[in-house]
Amino acid sequence: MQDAVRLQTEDFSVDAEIAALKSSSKRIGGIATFVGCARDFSEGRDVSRIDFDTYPAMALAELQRLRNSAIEKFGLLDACIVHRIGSVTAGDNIVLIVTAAEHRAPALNACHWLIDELKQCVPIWKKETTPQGESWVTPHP
Amino acid sequence: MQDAVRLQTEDFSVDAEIAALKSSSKRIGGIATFVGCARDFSEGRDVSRIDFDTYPAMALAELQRLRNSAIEKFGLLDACIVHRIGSVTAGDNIVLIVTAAEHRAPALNACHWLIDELKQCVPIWKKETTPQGESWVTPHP
Amino acid sequence: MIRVLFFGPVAERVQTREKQFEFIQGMKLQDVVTALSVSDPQAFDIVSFTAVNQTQVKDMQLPLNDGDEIAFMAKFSGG
Amino acid sequence: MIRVLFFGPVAERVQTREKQFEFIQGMKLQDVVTALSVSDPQAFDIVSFTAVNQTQVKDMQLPLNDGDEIAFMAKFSGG
Repeated sequence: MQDAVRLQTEDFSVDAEIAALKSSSKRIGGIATFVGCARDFSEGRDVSRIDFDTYPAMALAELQRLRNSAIEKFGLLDACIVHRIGSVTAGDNIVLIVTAAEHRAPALNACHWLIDELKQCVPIWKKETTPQGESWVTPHP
Repeated sequence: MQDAVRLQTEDFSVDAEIAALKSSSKRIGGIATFVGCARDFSEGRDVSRIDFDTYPAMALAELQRLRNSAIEKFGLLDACIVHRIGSVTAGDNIVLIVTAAEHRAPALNACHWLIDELKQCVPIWKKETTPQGESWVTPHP
Repeated sequence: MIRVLFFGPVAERVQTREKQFEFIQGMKLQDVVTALSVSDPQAFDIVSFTAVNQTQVKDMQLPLNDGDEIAFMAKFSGG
Repeated sequence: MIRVLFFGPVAERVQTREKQFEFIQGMKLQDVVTALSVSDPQAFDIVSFTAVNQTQVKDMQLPLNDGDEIAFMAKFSGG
Protein backbone atom coordinates (compact mmCIF):
# COMPACT_ATOMS: atom_id res chain seq x y z
CA MET A 1 0.00 0.00 0.00
CA GLN A 2 1.51 3.31 -1.10
CA ASP A 3 1.25 6.51 0.91
CA ALA A 4 -1.75 8.73 0.19
CA VAL A 5 0.54 11.73 -0.43
CA ARG A 6 3.79 11.24 -2.29
CA LEU A 7 6.65 12.96 -4.10
CA GLN A 8 8.14 10.62 -6.68
CA THR A 9 10.34 10.74 -9.77
CA GLU A 10 8.43 7.98 -11.60
CA ASP A 11 5.16 8.47 -13.46
CA PHE A 12 1.84 7.51 -11.84
CA SER A 13 -1.15 5.49 -13.01
CA VAL A 14 -4.57 7.08 -12.52
CA ASP A 15 -6.21 3.64 -12.71
CA ALA A 16 -3.94 2.29 -9.96
CA GLU A 17 -4.62 5.23 -7.64
CA ILE A 18 -8.37 4.99 -8.24
CA ALA A 19 -8.26 1.24 -7.57
CA ALA A 20 -6.40 1.86 -4.30
CA LEU A 21 -9.06 4.36 -3.19
CA LYS A 22 -11.94 2.11 -4.24
CA SER A 23 -10.52 -0.76 -2.20
CA SER A 24 -11.01 1.37 0.92
CA SER A 25 -14.82 1.70 0.64
CA LYS A 26 -17.82 0.48 -1.35
CA ARG A 27 -19.70 3.62 -0.34
CA ILE A 28 -17.84 5.61 -3.03
CA GLY A 29 -20.22 7.01 -5.64
CA GLY A 30 -18.02 9.64 -7.25
CA ILE A 31 -14.29 9.95 -7.90
CA ALA A 32 -12.81 13.14 -9.31
CA THR A 33 -9.25 13.39 -10.54
CA PHE A 34 -7.01 16.14 -11.80
CA VAL A 35 -3.85 15.47 -13.78
CA GLY A 36 -1.50 18.37 -14.45
CA CYS A 37 0.80 17.85 -17.45
CA ALA A 38 3.84 19.56 -18.92
CA ARG A 39 2.78 21.72 -21.87
CA ASP A 40 5.15 22.23 -24.78
CA PHE A 41 4.43 25.97 -24.67
CA SER A 42 4.40 28.47 -21.81
CA GLU A 43 4.43 32.28 -21.75
CA GLY A 44 5.06 32.32 -25.49
CA ARG A 45 8.08 30.03 -25.45
CA ASP A 46 8.59 26.39 -26.40
CA VAL A 47 9.36 24.24 -23.38
CA SER A 48 11.47 21.15 -23.93
CA ARG A 49 11.95 20.13 -20.29
CA ILE A 50 10.81 20.94 -16.77
CA ASP A 51 12.96 20.30 -13.69
CA PHE A 52 11.50 20.38 -10.21
CA ASP A 53 13.08 21.40 -6.96
CA THR A 54 11.32 20.81 -3.65
CA TYR A 55 11.69 21.06 0.10
CA PRO A 56 10.67 17.46 0.67
CA ALA A 57 9.95 17.43 4.42
CA MET A 58 7.79 20.57 4.24
CA ALA A 59 6.14 19.59 0.93
CA LEU A 60 5.03 16.23 2.34
CA ALA A 61 3.79 17.87 5.54
CA GLU A 62 1.79 20.43 3.51
CA LEU A 63 0.35 17.74 1.21
CA GLN A 64 -0.72 15.72 4.23
CA ARG A 65 -2.28 18.81 5.82
CA LEU A 66 -4.15 19.64 2.59
CA ARG A 67 -5.41 16.06 2.25
CA ASN A 68 -6.69 16.07 5.84
CA SER A 69 -8.33 19.49 5.37
CA ALA A 70 -10.07 18.36 2.16
CA ILE A 71 -11.36 15.15 3.77
CA GLU A 72 -12.82 17.15 6.63
CA LYS A 73 -14.05 20.19 4.67
CA PHE A 74 -15.77 18.19 1.88
CA GLY A 75 -16.63 15.00 3.78
CA LEU A 76 -14.51 12.83 1.48
CA LEU A 77 -14.20 9.09 1.93
CA ASP A 78 -10.58 9.20 0.74
CA ALA A 79 -8.09 11.24 -1.28
CA CYS A 80 -4.58 10.96 -2.67
CA ILE A 81 -2.05 13.44 -4.01
CA VAL A 82 1.05 12.54 -6.03
CA HIS A 83 3.55 15.10 -7.33
CA ARG A 84 6.48 14.17 -9.53
CA ILE A 85 9.96 15.54 -8.88
CA GLY A 86 13.12 15.27 -10.98
CA SER A 87 12.70 16.07 -14.69
CA VAL A 88 9.83 15.73 -17.17
CA THR A 89 9.38 16.58 -20.84
CA ALA A 90 6.42 17.94 -22.84
CA GLY A 91 3.31 15.84 -22.43
CA ASP A 92 4.50 14.15 -19.25
CA ASN A 93 2.38 14.00 -16.14
CA ILE A 94 3.33 16.30 -13.25
CA VAL A 95 0.68 16.06 -10.55
CA LEU A 96 -2.28 13.83 -9.71
CA ILE A 97 -5.12 14.51 -7.30
CA VAL A 98 -7.82 11.91 -6.67
CA THR A 99 -10.82 12.54 -4.40
CA ALA A 100 -13.53 10.03 -3.54
CA ALA A 101 -16.90 10.76 -1.97
CA GLU A 102 -20.38 9.30 -1.71
CA HIS A 103 -21.65 11.82 -4.23
CA ARG A 104 -20.18 13.73 -7.14
CA ALA A 105 -20.28 17.35 -5.97
CA PRO A 106 -17.98 16.99 -2.93
CA ALA A 107 -15.51 14.88 -4.92
CA LEU A 108 -15.37 17.44 -7.76
CA ASN A 109 -15.25 20.48 -5.47
CA ALA A 110 -12.54 18.96 -3.29
CA CYS A 111 -10.42 18.09 -6.32
CA HIS A 112 -10.61 21.69 -7.58
CA TRP A 113 -9.85 23.06 -4.12
CA LEU A 114 -6.86 20.75 -3.63
CA ILE A 115 -5.07 21.67 -6.86
CA ASP A 116 -5.62 25.38 -6.18
CA GLU A 117 -4.29 25.01 -2.62
CA LEU A 118 -1.38 22.82 -3.72
CA LYS A 119 -0.17 25.57 -6.04
CA GLN A 120 -0.36 28.10 -3.19
CA CYS A 121 1.01 26.11 -0.27
CA VAL A 122 3.37 23.35 -1.32
CA PRO A 123 7.09 24.19 -1.65
CA ILE A 124 7.85 22.94 -5.15
CA TRP A 125 9.53 25.01 -7.87
CA LYS A 126 9.56 24.47 -11.65
CA LYS A 127 12.44 25.38 -13.94
CA GLU A 128 11.61 25.41 -17.64
CA THR A 129 14.15 24.74 -20.37
CA THR A 130 13.42 26.67 -23.56
CA PRO A 131 15.46 27.59 -26.66
CA GLN A 132 16.27 30.84 -24.79
CA GLY A 133 17.75 28.92 -21.84
CA GLU A 134 16.58 27.85 -18.43
CA SER A 135 14.34 29.89 -16.16
CA TRP A 136 12.43 29.40 -12.94
CA VAL A 137 8.68 29.73 -13.36
CA THR A 138 7.17 32.80 -11.71
CA PRO A 139 3.60 32.01 -10.67
CA HIS A 140 0.87 34.43 -11.61
CA PRO A 141 -0.58 36.37 -8.67
CA MET B 1 -9.15 5.07 -32.18
CA GLN B 2 -12.34 4.77 -30.14
CA ASP B 3 -15.22 7.23 -30.38
CA ALA B 4 -15.11 10.21 -28.03
CA VAL B 5 -18.61 9.39 -26.72
CA ARG B 6 -19.59 5.80 -26.15
CA LEU B 7 -22.11 3.47 -24.53
CA GLN B 8 -20.48 0.15 -23.73
CA THR B 9 -21.04 -2.93 -21.56
CA GLU B 10 -17.34 -3.42 -20.76
CA ASP B 11 -15.42 -1.46 -18.12
CA PHE B 12 -13.19 1.47 -19.12
CA SER B 13 -9.63 2.46 -18.28
CA VAL B 14 -9.07 6.04 -17.14
CA ASP B 15 -5.39 5.81 -18.12
CA ALA B 16 -6.28 4.67 -21.64
CA GLU B 17 -8.79 7.48 -22.15
CA ILE B 18 -6.34 10.07 -20.82
CA ALA B 19 -3.60 8.70 -23.11
CA ALA B 20 -5.95 8.95 -26.10
CA LEU B 21 -6.70 12.60 -25.27
CA LYS B 22 -3.06 13.44 -24.66
CA SER B 23 -2.09 12.03 -28.05
CA SER B 24 -4.27 14.73 -29.65
CA SER B 25 -2.30 17.72 -28.33
CA LYS B 26 0.83 18.69 -26.41
CA ARG B 27 -0.83 21.94 -25.40
CA ILE B 28 -2.78 20.13 -22.67
CA GLY B 29 -1.90 21.44 -19.21
CA GLY B 30 -4.82 20.09 -17.19
CA ILE B 31 -6.99 16.99 -17.41
CA ALA B 32 -9.99 16.53 -15.15
CA THR B 33 -11.90 13.30 -14.86
CA PHE B 34 -15.01 12.13 -13.10
CA VAL B 35 -15.77 8.47 -12.48
CA GLY B 36 -19.21 7.53 -11.20
CA CYS B 37 -19.36 4.16 -9.42
CA ALA B 38 -22.06 1.82 -8.15
CA ARG B 39 -22.42 2.25 -4.39
CA ASP B 40 -23.43 -0.71 -2.24
CA PHE B 41 -25.99 1.47 -0.48
CA SER B 42 -28.66 3.84 -1.80
CA GLU B 43 -31.67 5.47 -0.17
CA GLY B 44 -31.15 3.33 2.92
CA ARG B 45 -31.07 -0.01 1.11
CA ASP B 46 -28.25 -2.38 0.17
CA VAL B 47 -27.77 -2.55 -3.58
CA SER B 48 -26.37 -5.77 -5.02
CA ARG B 49 -26.75 -4.95 -8.71
CA ILE B 50 -27.61 -2.12 -11.10
CA ASP B 51 -29.09 -2.71 -14.57
CA PHE B 52 -29.18 0.04 -17.17
CA ASP B 53 -31.68 0.67 -19.89
CA THR B 54 -31.06 3.29 -22.55
CA TYR B 55 -32.40 4.78 -25.76
CA PRO B 56 -29.12 4.32 -27.61
CA ALA B 57 -29.63 6.55 -30.67
CA MET B 58 -30.82 9.50 -28.59
CA ALA B 59 -28.31 8.90 -25.77
CA LEU B 60 -25.38 9.00 -28.20
CA ALA B 61 -26.77 12.10 -29.91
CA GLU B 62 -27.15 13.85 -26.53
CA LEU B 63 -23.66 12.82 -25.40
CA GLN B 64 -22.21 14.15 -28.64
CA ARG B 65 -24.16 17.39 -28.24
CA LEU B 66 -22.96 17.78 -24.62
CA ARG B 67 -19.35 17.12 -25.62
CA ASN B 68 -19.52 19.73 -28.38
CA SER B 69 -21.16 22.24 -26.03
CA ALA B 70 -18.50 21.71 -23.36
CA ILE B 71 -15.65 22.08 -25.84
CA GLU B 72 -17.11 25.37 -27.05
CA LYS B 73 -18.32 26.74 -23.69
CA PHE B 74 -15.10 26.02 -21.76
CA GLY B 75 -12.56 26.18 -24.61
CA LEU B 76 -11.48 22.57 -24.13
CA LEU B 77 -8.82 20.96 -26.27
CA ASP B 78 -10.64 17.61 -26.10
CA ALA B 79 -13.15 15.60 -24.07
CA CYS B 80 -14.56 12.10 -23.88
CA ILE B 81 -17.61 10.56 -22.23
CA VAL B 82 -18.15 6.83 -21.68
CA HIS B 83 -21.26 5.36 -20.03
CA ARG B 84 -21.63 1.68 -19.28
CA ILE B 85 -24.82 -0.19 -20.08
CA GLY B 86 -25.87 -3.75 -19.18
CA SER B 87 -25.35 -4.74 -15.53
CA VAL B 88 -22.87 -3.73 -12.86
CA THR B 89 -22.36 -4.65 -9.21
CA ALA B 90 -21.27 -2.64 -6.15
CA GLY B 91 -17.95 -0.90 -6.66
CA ASP B 92 -18.09 -1.13 -10.46
CA ASN B 93 -17.54 1.88 -12.66
CA ILE B 94 -20.61 3.40 -14.35
CA VAL B 95 -19.59 6.58 -16.13
CA LEU B 96 -16.39 8.36 -17.10
CA ILE B 97 -15.90 11.96 -18.17
CA VAL B 98 -12.49 13.27 -19.20
CA THR B 99 -11.86 16.91 -20.11
CA ALA B 100 -8.57 18.36 -21.33
CA ALA B 101 -7.64 22.05 -21.52
CA GLU B 102 -4.58 24.28 -21.53
CA HIS B 103 -5.24 25.22 -17.91
CA ARG B 104 -6.84 23.57 -14.92
CA ALA B 105 -9.94 25.70 -14.28
CA PRO B 106 -11.70 25.09 -17.62
CA ALA B 107 -10.94 21.36 -17.47
CA LEU B 108 -12.33 21.07 -13.92
CA ASN B 109 -15.36 23.28 -14.56
CA ALA B 110 -16.23 21.47 -17.80
CA CYS B 111 -15.99 18.08 -16.10
CA HIS B 112 -18.40 19.18 -13.36
CA TRP B 113 -20.78 20.73 -15.91
CA LEU B 114 -20.76 17.61 -18.09
CA ILE B 115 -21.69 15.15 -15.36
CA ASP B 116 -24.48 17.45 -14.14
CA GLU B 117 -25.83 17.83 -17.70
CA LEU B 118 -25.47 14.12 -18.46
CA LYS B 119 -27.73 13.30 -15.53
CA GLN B 120 -30.33 15.78 -16.80
CA CYS B 121 -30.26 15.17 -20.54
CA VAL B 122 -29.15 11.67 -21.46
CA PRO B 123 -31.83 8.94 -21.72
CA ILE B 124 -30.41 6.26 -19.45
CA TRP B 125 -32.31 4.60 -16.61
CA LYS B 126 -30.95 2.66 -13.59
CA LYS B 127 -32.73 -0.27 -11.95
CA GLU B 128 -31.36 -1.26 -8.54
CA THR B 129 -31.59 -4.76 -7.13
CA THR B 130 -31.92 -4.79 -3.33
CA PRO B 131 -33.01 -7.40 -0.76
CA GLN B 132 -36.50 -5.84 -1.12
CA GLY B 133 -36.56 -6.51 -4.88
CA GLU B 134 -35.90 -4.49 -8.00
CA SER B 135 -36.80 -0.85 -8.48
CA TRP B 136 -36.12 1.90 -10.99
CA VAL B 137 -34.18 4.80 -9.55
CA THR B 138 -36.16 8.03 -9.23
CA PRO B 139 -33.81 10.97 -9.60
CA HIS B 140 -33.94 13.73 -7.02
CA PRO B 141 -35.37 17.01 -8.32
CA MET C 1 -46.21 3.85 -39.81
CA ILE C 2 -45.37 5.58 -36.51
CA ARG C 3 -43.08 3.69 -34.12
CA VAL C 4 -43.49 4.44 -30.41
CA LEU C 5 -40.61 3.33 -28.15
CA PHE C 6 -40.62 2.71 -24.41
CA PHE C 7 -37.63 2.30 -22.12
CA GLY C 8 -36.84 1.55 -18.49
CA PRO C 9 -39.67 2.20 -16.05
CA VAL C 10 -42.12 3.19 -18.80
CA ALA C 11 -41.47 0.00 -20.79
CA GLU C 12 -42.07 -1.97 -17.60
CA ARG C 13 -45.50 -0.36 -17.14
CA VAL C 14 -46.53 -0.65 -20.82
CA GLN C 15 -45.13 -4.18 -20.77
CA THR C 16 -43.56 -3.74 -24.18
CA ARG C 17 -40.69 -1.75 -25.67
CA GLU C 18 -42.46 -0.78 -28.89
CA LYS C 19 -45.93 -0.09 -30.29
CA GLN C 20 -46.81 0.82 -33.84
CA PHE C 21 -49.54 3.12 -35.10
CA GLU C 22 -50.74 3.49 -38.63
CA PHE C 23 -49.82 6.89 -40.01
CA ILE C 24 -52.82 9.06 -40.90
CA GLN C 25 -52.38 12.28 -42.88
CA GLY C 26 -52.66 15.29 -40.54
CA MET C 27 -51.73 13.26 -37.47
CA LYS C 28 -50.27 15.19 -34.51
CA LEU C 29 -48.14 14.08 -31.57
CA GLN C 30 -51.16 14.72 -29.31
CA ASP C 31 -53.12 12.01 -31.16
CA VAL C 32 -50.55 9.38 -30.13
CA VAL C 33 -50.48 10.72 -26.56
CA THR C 34 -54.28 10.50 -26.38
CA ALA C 35 -54.38 6.93 -27.70
CA LEU C 36 -51.74 5.78 -25.22
CA SER C 37 -53.26 7.66 -22.30
CA VAL C 38 -56.34 5.51 -22.80
CA SER C 39 -54.55 2.19 -23.38
CA ASP C 40 -51.72 2.67 -20.84
CA PRO C 41 -52.66 5.37 -18.32
CA GLN C 42 -50.34 4.00 -15.59
CA ALA C 43 -47.34 4.54 -17.89
CA PHE C 44 -48.16 8.18 -18.50
CA ASP C 45 -48.05 8.89 -14.76
CA ILE C 46 -44.26 8.74 -14.98
CA VAL C 47 -43.61 10.16 -18.45
CA SER C 48 -41.53 13.32 -18.14
CA PHE C 49 -39.96 13.65 -21.59
CA THR C 50 -41.14 13.08 -25.15
CA ALA C 51 -38.82 12.77 -28.14
CA VAL C 52 -39.58 12.65 -31.85
CA ASN C 53 -36.75 11.22 -33.95
CA GLN C 54 -34.35 11.34 -30.96
CA THR C 55 -34.97 15.01 -30.24
CA GLN C 56 -36.91 16.27 -27.22
CA VAL C 57 -40.23 17.85 -28.10
CA LYS C 58 -42.55 19.88 -25.88
CA ASP C 59 -45.19 20.98 -28.38
CA MET C 60 -47.83 18.23 -28.51
CA GLN C 61 -49.37 19.90 -31.60
CA LEU C 62 -46.29 18.88 -33.61
CA PRO C 63 -47.44 17.36 -36.93
CA LEU C 64 -46.09 13.85 -37.45
CA ASN C 65 -44.62 12.36 -40.60
CA ASP C 66 -44.82 8.80 -41.80
CA GLY C 67 -41.89 6.85 -40.34
CA ASP C 68 -41.45 9.06 -37.25
CA GLU C 69 -39.96 7.47 -34.13
CA ILE C 70 -41.53 8.67 -30.89
CA ALA C 71 -40.31 7.95 -27.35
CA PHE C 72 -42.17 8.59 -24.08
CA MET C 73 -39.63 8.61 -21.28
CA ALA C 74 -39.45 8.72 -17.48
CA LYS C 75 -36.95 11.03 -15.78
CA PHE C 76 -33.41 9.99 -16.62
CA SER C 77 -31.29 8.37 -13.91
CA GLY C 78 -27.99 7.65 -15.65
CA GLY C 79 -24.55 8.70 -14.51
CA MET D 1 23.63 25.23 15.21
CA ILE D 2 20.98 26.78 12.95
CA ARG D 3 20.61 25.27 9.46
CA VAL D 4 19.32 27.56 6.71
CA LEU D 5 18.04 25.84 3.57
CA PHE D 6 17.61 27.26 0.07
CA PHE D 7 15.69 25.76 -2.83
CA GLY D 8 14.94 26.44 -6.49
CA PRO D 9 15.42 30.06 -7.58
CA VAL D 10 16.69 31.18 -4.15
CA ALA D 11 19.33 28.42 -4.05
CA GLU D 12 20.43 29.49 -7.51
CA ARG D 13 20.98 33.07 -6.32
CA VAL D 14 22.69 32.11 -3.05
CA GLN D 15 24.69 29.51 -5.01
CA THR D 16 24.31 26.96 -2.27
CA ARG D 17 21.49 24.86 -0.81
CA GLU D 18 22.49 25.22 2.83
CA LYS D 19 24.24 27.60 5.19
CA GLN D 20 24.89 27.11 8.88
CA PHE D 21 24.91 29.66 11.67
CA GLU D 22 26.17 29.17 15.18
CA PHE D 23 23.30 29.26 17.65
CA ILE D 24 23.50 32.13 20.14
CA GLN D 25 21.20 32.26 23.17
CA GLY D 26 18.37 34.79 22.57
CA MET D 27 18.71 34.60 18.77
CA LYS D 28 15.66 35.59 16.73
CA LEU D 29 14.62 34.78 13.17
CA GLN D 30 15.27 38.42 12.29
CA ASP D 31 18.95 37.98 13.16
CA VAL D 32 19.35 35.33 10.45
CA VAL D 33 17.37 37.43 7.96
CA THR D 34 19.62 40.41 8.67
CA ALA D 35 22.83 38.39 8.24
CA LEU D 36 21.65 36.93 4.91
CA SER D 37 20.29 40.25 3.64
CA VAL D 38 23.83 41.53 3.89
CA SER D 39 25.59 38.46 2.44
CA ASP D 40 22.98 37.59 -0.24
CA PRO D 41 20.76 40.61 -0.97
CA GLN D 42 19.90 39.42 -4.50
CA ALA D 43 18.35 36.25 -3.04
CA PHE D 44 16.08 38.16 -0.68
CA ASP D 45 14.54 40.06 -3.59
CA ILE D 46 12.57 36.91 -4.43
CA VAL D 47 11.96 35.44 -0.97
CA SER D 48 8.21 35.29 -0.34
CA PHE D 49 7.93 32.65 2.37
CA THR D 50 9.90 31.74 5.45
CA ALA D 51 9.59 28.44 7.31
CA VAL D 52 11.00 27.31 10.63
CA ASN D 53 11.07 23.56 11.10
CA GLN D 54 8.88 23.05 8.00
CA THR D 55 6.15 25.42 9.16
CA GLN D 56 5.53 28.83 7.61
CA VAL D 57 6.36 31.71 9.90
CA LYS D 58 5.50 35.39 9.47
CA ASP D 59 6.73 36.81 12.79
CA MET D 60 10.41 37.66 12.35
CA GLN D 61 10.71 38.18 16.12
CA LEU D 62 10.28 34.42 16.62
CA PRO D 63 12.94 33.18 19.08
CA LEU D 64 15.08 30.42 17.62
CA ASN D 65 16.20 27.22 19.29
CA ASP D 66 19.41 25.33 18.79
CA GLY D 67 18.95 22.86 15.92
CA ASP D 68 16.20 24.84 14.14
CA GLU D 69 15.86 24.39 10.39
CA ILE D 70 15.00 27.60 8.53
CA ALA D 71 14.03 27.94 4.86
CA PHE D 72 13.77 31.13 2.81
CA MET D 73 11.63 30.39 -0.23
CA ALA D 74 10.51 32.00 -3.49
CA LYS D 75 6.86 31.76 -4.55
CA PHE D 76 5.89 28.16 -5.18
CA SER D 77 5.31 27.01 -8.75
CA GLY D 78 4.45 23.34 -8.39
CA GLY D 79 1.41 21.58 -9.76
